[in-house]
Amino acid sequence: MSVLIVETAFDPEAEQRAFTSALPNGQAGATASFIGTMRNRNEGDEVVSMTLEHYPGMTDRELAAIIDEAMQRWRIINALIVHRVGNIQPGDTIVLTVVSAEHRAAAFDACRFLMEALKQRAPFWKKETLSDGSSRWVEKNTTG
Amino acid sequence: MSVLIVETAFDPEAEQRAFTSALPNGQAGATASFIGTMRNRNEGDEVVSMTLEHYPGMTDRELAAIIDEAMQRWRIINALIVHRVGNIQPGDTIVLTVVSAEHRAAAFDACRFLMEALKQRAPFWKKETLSDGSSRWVEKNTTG
Amino acid sequence: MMSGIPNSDNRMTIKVKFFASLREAMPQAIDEVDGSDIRTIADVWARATHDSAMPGHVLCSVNLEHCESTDSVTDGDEVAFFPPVTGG
Amino acid sequence: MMSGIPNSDNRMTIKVKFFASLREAMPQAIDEVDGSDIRTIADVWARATHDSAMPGHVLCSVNLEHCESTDSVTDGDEVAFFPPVTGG
Repeated sequence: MSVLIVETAFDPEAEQRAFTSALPNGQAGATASFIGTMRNRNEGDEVVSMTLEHYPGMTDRELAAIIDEAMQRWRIINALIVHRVGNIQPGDTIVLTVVSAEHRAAAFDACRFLMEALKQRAPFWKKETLSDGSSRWVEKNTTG
Repeated sequence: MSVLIVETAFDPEAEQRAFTSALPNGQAGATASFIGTMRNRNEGDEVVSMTLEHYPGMTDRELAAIIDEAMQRWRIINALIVHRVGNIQPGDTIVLTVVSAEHRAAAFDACRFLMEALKQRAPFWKKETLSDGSSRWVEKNTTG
Repeated sequence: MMSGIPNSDNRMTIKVKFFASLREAMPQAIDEVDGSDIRTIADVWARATHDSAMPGHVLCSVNLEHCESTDSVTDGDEVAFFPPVTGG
Repeated sequence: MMSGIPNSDNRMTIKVKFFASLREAMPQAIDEVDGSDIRTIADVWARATHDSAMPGHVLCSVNLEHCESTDSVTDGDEVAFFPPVTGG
């Protein structure tokens, strides 16, 4: 399992390929992934950029605990979470979660669990800058 | 939406990137994907290769109908299905499904729907060759 | 199903395909069946297999769409028979 | 929580962090609080905010793990306060 917190733009497909390439060949039958991307609109307003603040130390620990929980709840081979922090532009990848398993149900369930748990528990906070120059903290994640 | 039936090995991350790169920038907040990979074991036996037969004409049509249904049931931006046919080796990608949406629930739900519907309805048949040289048709897909 | 113009003697020609284990189980390849007493998918099966019973697990399609064995056929239709699908 | 050895007068020093909108709302930066009457996370909040009430939506952690405001603290602990998380 791995957790990466990155401060610059990352290529989700490259990370995903690095992850699947490192799996033992022929064991995984199923890989489910999720890519969260910054949108240029939120709650009806045009968003021109965003700052993602986090709690260094706690973030890594919380994401690792979430993967641990997934590995206990489902029969999975490996899992990856990559999360961006810092200044972000629309279209940039915010988060990538990938889970490989022998069978698809575990991969799908665990991948979704990683995202829902991350959204509920991992200490990240988004501040949006709007097209009129104002900025605001995003108050709450939507339920998935 | 697109459907691809391919007769040679394909790179799922490259296809996924081509798909997401073609999306209107800043609109999609969520991309869920699934990669199905050939395993080297099935039902306790070592599998050395596989032939994937399909029904040309019907396959494309059925996969397009499955995507249509997903686009009606969920608020999604675009969807992709790539499926391999012909001779396959362990570790090769069999199937890729990708769905992009504004929000994650639709992307997750629709991506999983594509796979379950494909496994239930799309006219593909797997014949495995085992390590002792014998071959057998896979009789039934597992429920997801 | 495509609507065909029936011949004066109601003879129909139906294209037939078998896939996977069903194709391999056929004693010889068969591309079409014809006759004046073909009404349903099940009739096509019977004609193509010398009146053998259609096993319960066999699936069928007509003109590239899934169908039931009781569905009727029309001259020129393409009918396929296959085992449970195992893609993905 | 780490178990610290209490000072003879039960004084504790607690590292404090505020994040996101809570950090911005603080009139001045604060890194730690100390005193002999600190028992719980809520006491740390009160000490750091000049006895303001802790809003219901505020979340907290102690030593990098989520906790409740009623949880107790030990000398040397790191306590953080933050609004609902919005990652992903």
